[in-house]
Amino acid sequence: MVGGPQTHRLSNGGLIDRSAPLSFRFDGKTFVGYQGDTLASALIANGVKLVGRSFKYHRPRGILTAGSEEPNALVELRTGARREPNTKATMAELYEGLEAASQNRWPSLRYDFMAVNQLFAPIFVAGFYYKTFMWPAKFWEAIYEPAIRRAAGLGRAAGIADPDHYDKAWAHCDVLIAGSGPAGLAAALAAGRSGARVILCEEDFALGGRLLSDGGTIDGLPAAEWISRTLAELAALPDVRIMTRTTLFGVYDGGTYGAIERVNDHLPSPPEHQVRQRLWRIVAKRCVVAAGSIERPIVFAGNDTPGVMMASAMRTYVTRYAATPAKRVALFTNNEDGWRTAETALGAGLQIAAVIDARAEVSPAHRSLASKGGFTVLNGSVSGVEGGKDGVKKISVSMTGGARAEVEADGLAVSGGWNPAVGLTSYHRGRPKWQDHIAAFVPDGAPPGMVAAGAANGAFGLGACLREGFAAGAAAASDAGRNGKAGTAPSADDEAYSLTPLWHVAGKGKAFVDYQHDVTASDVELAQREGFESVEHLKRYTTLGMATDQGKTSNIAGLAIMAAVSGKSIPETGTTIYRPPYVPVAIGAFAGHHRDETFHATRLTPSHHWAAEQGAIFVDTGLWKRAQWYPRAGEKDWLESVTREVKAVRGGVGFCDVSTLGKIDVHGPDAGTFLDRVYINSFSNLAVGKARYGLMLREDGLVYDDGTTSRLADDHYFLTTTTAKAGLVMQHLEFCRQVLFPELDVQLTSVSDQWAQFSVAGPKTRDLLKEIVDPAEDLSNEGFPFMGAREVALRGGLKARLFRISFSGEMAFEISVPARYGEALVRNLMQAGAPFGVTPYGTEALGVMRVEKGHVAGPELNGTTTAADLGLGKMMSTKKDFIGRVMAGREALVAPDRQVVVGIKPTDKARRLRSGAHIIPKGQTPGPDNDQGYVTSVCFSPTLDQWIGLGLVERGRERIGEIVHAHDPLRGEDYEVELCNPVFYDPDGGRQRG
Amino acid sequence: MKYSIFSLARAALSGHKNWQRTWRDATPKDRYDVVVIGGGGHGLATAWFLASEFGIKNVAVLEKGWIGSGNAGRNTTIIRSNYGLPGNTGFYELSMKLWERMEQDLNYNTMVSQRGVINLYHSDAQRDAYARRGNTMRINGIDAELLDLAAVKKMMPFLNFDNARFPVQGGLLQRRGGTARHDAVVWGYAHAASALGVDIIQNCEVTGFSRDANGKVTGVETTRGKIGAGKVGMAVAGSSSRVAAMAGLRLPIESHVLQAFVSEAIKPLLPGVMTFGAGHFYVSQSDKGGLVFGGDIDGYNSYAQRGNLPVMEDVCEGGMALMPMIGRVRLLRQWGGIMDMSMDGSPIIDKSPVDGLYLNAGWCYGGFKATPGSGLVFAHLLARDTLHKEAEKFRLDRFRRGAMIDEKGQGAQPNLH
Amino acid sequence: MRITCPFCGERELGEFTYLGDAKPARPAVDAGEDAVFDYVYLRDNVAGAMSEHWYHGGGCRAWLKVTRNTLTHEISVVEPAAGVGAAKVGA
Amino acid sequence: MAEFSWEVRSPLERALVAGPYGARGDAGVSLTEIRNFDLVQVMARRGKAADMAGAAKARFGVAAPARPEAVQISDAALIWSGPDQFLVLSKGGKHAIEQLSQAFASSASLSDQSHARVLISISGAKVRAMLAKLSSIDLHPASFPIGAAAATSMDHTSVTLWRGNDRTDGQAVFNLLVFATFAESLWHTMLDSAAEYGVTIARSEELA
Repeated sequence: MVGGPQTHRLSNGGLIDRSAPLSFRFDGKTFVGYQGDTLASALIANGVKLVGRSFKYHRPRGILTAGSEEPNALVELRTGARREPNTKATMAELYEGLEAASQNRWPSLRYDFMAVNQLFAPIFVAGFYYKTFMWPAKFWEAIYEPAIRRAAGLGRAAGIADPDHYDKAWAHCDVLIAGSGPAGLAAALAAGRSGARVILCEEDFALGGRLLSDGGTIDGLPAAEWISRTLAELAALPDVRIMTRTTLFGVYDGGTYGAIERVNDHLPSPPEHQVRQRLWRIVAKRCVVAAGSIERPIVFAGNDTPGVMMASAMRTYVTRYAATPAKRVALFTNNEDGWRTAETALGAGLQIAAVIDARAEVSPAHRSLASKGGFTVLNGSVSGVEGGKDGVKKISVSMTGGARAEVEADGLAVSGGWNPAVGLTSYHRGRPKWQDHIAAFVPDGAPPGMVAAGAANGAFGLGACLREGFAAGAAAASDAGRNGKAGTAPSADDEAYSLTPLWHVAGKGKAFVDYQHDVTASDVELAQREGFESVEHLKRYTTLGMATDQGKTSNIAGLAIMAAVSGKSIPETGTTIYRPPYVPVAIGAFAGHHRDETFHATRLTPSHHWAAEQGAIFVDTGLWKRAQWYPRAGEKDWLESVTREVKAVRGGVGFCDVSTLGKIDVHGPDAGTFLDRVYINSFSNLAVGKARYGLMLREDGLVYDDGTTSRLADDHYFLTTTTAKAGLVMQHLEFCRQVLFPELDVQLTSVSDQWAQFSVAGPKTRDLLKEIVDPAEDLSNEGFPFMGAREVALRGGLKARLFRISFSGEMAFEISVPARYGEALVRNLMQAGAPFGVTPYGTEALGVMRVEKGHVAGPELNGTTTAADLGLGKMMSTKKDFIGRVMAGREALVAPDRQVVVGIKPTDKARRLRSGAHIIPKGQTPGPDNDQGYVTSVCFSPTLDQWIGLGLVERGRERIGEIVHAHDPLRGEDYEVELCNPVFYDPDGGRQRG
Repeated sequence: MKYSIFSLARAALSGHKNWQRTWRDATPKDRYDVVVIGGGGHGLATAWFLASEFGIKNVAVLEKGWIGSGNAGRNTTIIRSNYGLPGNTGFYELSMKLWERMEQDLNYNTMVSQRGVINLYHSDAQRDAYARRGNTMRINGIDAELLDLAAVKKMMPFLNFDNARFPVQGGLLQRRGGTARHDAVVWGYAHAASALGVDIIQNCEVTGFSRDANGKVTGVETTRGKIGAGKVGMAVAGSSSRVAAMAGLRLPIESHVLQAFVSEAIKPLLPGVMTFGAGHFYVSQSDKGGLVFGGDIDGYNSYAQRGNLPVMEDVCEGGMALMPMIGRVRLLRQWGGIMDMSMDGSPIIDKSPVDGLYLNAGWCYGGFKATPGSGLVFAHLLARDTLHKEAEKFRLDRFRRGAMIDEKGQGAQPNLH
Repeated sequence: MRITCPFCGERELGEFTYLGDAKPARPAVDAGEDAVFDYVYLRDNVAGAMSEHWYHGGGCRAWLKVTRNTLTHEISVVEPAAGVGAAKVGA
Repeated sequence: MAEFSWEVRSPLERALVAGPYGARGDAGVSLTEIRNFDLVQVMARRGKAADMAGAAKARFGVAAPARPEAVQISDAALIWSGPDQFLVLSKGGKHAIEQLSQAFASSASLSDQSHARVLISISGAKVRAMLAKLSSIDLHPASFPIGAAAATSMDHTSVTLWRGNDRTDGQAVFNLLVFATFAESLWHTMLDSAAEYGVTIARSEELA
């Protein structure tokens, strides 16, 4: 193992496993840490102070915190496809071989060329870019913006596909608890003992929250012992689930919560069959937010110098990780709690340079600590820090009363007090309320079912956290209907917490409010001067609080400074709206397994695998895979295959899987009346054993869907929809049945998946079907006329349905069998049809033949066409009411100059016609005023031996024979076409009736 | 004060102590020639055009909160003019042309960035529909290019071309499309309008309309008192129905929530704006480095300005399906805006049936890109009482006449547009 | 959001499809064009409690009338459409 | 002129590969496709819910399920599928649509769904962990006891889910009817969800 000694590691203590050393690399240099370290604690243990560069000025930055609120210590973690930009070193668990790199610097962290930005700092104030870069106009995209974009951003994304897997899961509970500190564990105890189903989420990999760093005595036991006893009790309860490495990030409606579990981020890569992260949707009757509080910095000049650290974070590094951020520590506090860092530092044998306390009074106990520790207590504030990328060197102090002092130290711990973590409780636009005694916002207006407890609720004492957490857990369980005995709450003493609010210390040099976005106190003042006084304007103008930490350490200080300069109180100034997620969450986790081929489900037709064996090319149609054409050896392109298929049908017989059509059983005595109301034409008068084409409108009078419906019995119709609209039509019909026409006795069932349905088409269809169908069945024109529909027996006894309908214009039947027989039917058709040259055909050939026949389909049923536009206006019954009848009569929908379906063919037979070309009158220059329509569908017609198409053209049907232009500037084409009858093939329909 | 690099440098010498307010903090007068309700991009742009183009400077813009607090500050900043139907095509191109000169017009850098907008297609049918639309654009003098697969691969090699459920086949590109800095648009119009004498009045919520004996609107009642007006224009997308109801009107509009998302800032990754054609996902990268993305509306009526997880998941699924390289990029922030979803997916600009009250509403999720165009045509209507020629088809009575402008062909169901 | 289907119990939003305001009723056959226009196009667009049509398409396929507050998304009442299942309505 | 054989093929014919899958060791999940069953949708006509229930009682000896549950009788299961409707699942043709049509002639509409669905039985120590990735409903033993049924969705696909009798080793059994044309796709999703727990895959002709 490589790597130097851990120069800043205490010789004992800490929750690290010294028997498990781990080597890791940072910026190419190898170090050693221990199991139980974070990357931040391991860097500290190795004496690394400089870990990153800031966003705008590229100032050197160190580690400020020990949690997910970290604004500075962002790294690129891992390499290659797994590179994760902006990873908080404070949250990255150390593992063997970890690789991390600092970001936003060039060429290196120590010598960052972009630090030149600091020279321009006088100009680069908040919003400077709104005032310049305007001339010359073209320079923005060409010069200024690319430069700004390169300079901005933080880390680099991998830029190649994420190789890891994610999934998503649901969980349900009575009581959901965020946080495993004293309040969270107490809540879990109370709720669990009451019999509630409990889920506790903890973002850390260890349970205990601040107890892990600050210790304490609970029920007479040292904190660590109390934690193990509590965890043992929770484990023994039947329905308490504890999820570590899991952050509750959002609350949604109806008691749904979002959580992200970092399942395997603590390993170099996920083990086989496992995911990297899992997104949890947790449904909870009640939620106790015991997410603690966040210590806040004080804004003073040089407060971003590496080595300046939150006081509580310093305790965490020393106590939990046995790592010492500094050898000689100064402490700057405005409150009682900050002093605990002095106690911790002394206990760990560190030198204390001084404690700078902004309050007027320092307690006798602390005075005696100072004399015991041999350090001075300065009444005053830190007004400046000397140092740089190598860390803090000297600290300037403005003493109360005006004197100045200097303190030499290599680390400065800062405590400006604590802010309850009000994110989760505020995500439903609840505004937290100000509490003077802690000078902080506490939750108010939390979403239904959610309550905050402990430090998250502004109760900072250990005893108070336990009491509040326990009470909240018991109440939540009771609200959820679980009323078992909760027993007694754990107890502990409450520490004193008194503070004198202090947000900003005047001084020379940049004083940072938002470290990550380089927003300074003077930026806030400038924003106020320019009228950006609303906190939302402040945020947007200066970008304060918009960085990856979402302002967890900066928002309150920013608005406190704004309040001061605008002469308002902090609560009058107000907070910005809090927005989820509480911590940034990988986009991959939200997607889960819905990516690549599994982005959406795939629907397969009954003949799919058979078609695949034939080498079919498939096309995506909605969720379906449909055979598009069946290439044969030697065919040079799709057109040759499709042409062959069309010719085979027109000259012999072919078949095509049409199982994708929506199929609906419409049952009941009123089925006919029901269909009369949903279609523009009548079905109640359809004879049993017959089929009829129907057209359906929306209530706004425009065409919704079409299809063939057959009457199989007096009270049983079999309705088909287009493939695209199958689900929607079912929903629409259910709406009609349940809401619009509840008086009709009709029942609807989707049978789309029950039937394998094939169109068998071509002049030899009857010859082929005779081989398949029981000889007793009469398939003659008399026995089974055009538009007939009935059940028949097949050879071998299987029952099938035959429908004599044709989309191709040929003599054709659709045959359907129960779906598990679908593949057998195809094989039997192939076998029986061999003598007739039976040819399977795909959706392309289907499309060719429908265009040749002038049948409308998806491109014409585009949601803006009327029945008359499609040439089907005569189908509209005048004898009955139906959906869309009244609105269909509006003036613009019956105007004579509407674009209507017409046939289109190039005058030059060799010309290829393309969909999307527009129709312009001959001899005119194309413009908006003479754009008369467009080509909707095209095909190469083997029958006519030229490209043909359908179009929607103004007054098209009156203009048959007119020569116009197909104008297609996108493809650089403009050519003459003739408007013609849309039925190109067999216009009197003799073939399909024959 | 004129903004430029020189004024910045000068200000730096004095420690930036001499900057003035970006817009005057006005208190309401008794009466204005025109009162515009809504201090978003559209309302402020309307005021600026009234003052600068039509010489009407006795104008107030009333904003119930802080300017830009509605959809102007809650969108994905995309500008484009790639519409396919008469009415929309010309209007959005008018707007695009105004974007192209906005910074010089306003003396404010709104960061209009024409890095291109591409709509990807994944099927022949989609290609054909895009070809129809692209040709419409070209016929209207708008730039459009139909890219094939090879061209898309070259421009965006990071898309999933290998194992996609719905493989990309090409795209419709408008190079002049792009993004602009949304807040800066609001501030820029406020800055410029205020300089021409427009009163911008924040924290002033309209609570009712003053009407004369004939029912004509003569002013507004507000939380800061009554304000008389020759004409009142409303530009309050998201709240149009609520404000119109104060005048007794029902509109063909529903309010829906549209969520949007931004990732952590990363170094430049994406070239321009992209829309996925096989799912609900569109994305661009901001100058600051965040991926700004969104998808479909949640689908239910809402004034809550927040959405739910299913849509958030749906959007991220679309993103991962299109470009699995963003799997480890983290989503930083989620927000929701209230969309005025109209019955055909297109806006309404017209005199209302109530004399003296003018409508600018129903922008669906197309409102941001329309900002300058909307300001111009609405100012035109307020100043001249006739519709600008590029807004003639946005009349309110088009639904009654059956002359809908329905780009998606979904009919009278707002949540499908 | 979760909707308590009167037949299936509480279910996730993803199982439901939204249609819109349940207040407008389809006019009678002879009601005239104005009434139909109003039904198809005009909306109260309520900010507050609103009765809405939702379809439990991902479950029991019942159409539901849901009273939901559009300001808070809070759901107060869920009832089946008149003609759900075998419910007998009218003659 | 040949007589044809009409071989049935399950939609999972090719996708299902019997044997172990995923993580090695004791399989946490077992997936069994049950093939070749009769499935009939029974929907009461207007005002005939009680008549339908009576007809069911006469035919099966038990009332039709009136809430989301599955009623097991000796040779069939009656599974609630929506208000005033249920599915009859059986083997061997005894309760196929032709056999049931008379019984319900005056009270209900019948629709054959035998080929429209695929039936998968899921069990094992990790069955709930695996289903939690697919199903948004609460499958805790107290919330979803034996006999509970749900018309719900998995992976945006409609399914009918019910809990059968526990296995002899005490493991819970969940039965799932999925639409046939979605079956292969959902099958792969199920395998993905279960892989980390180890899977045993089988097919069976027996109803559980």
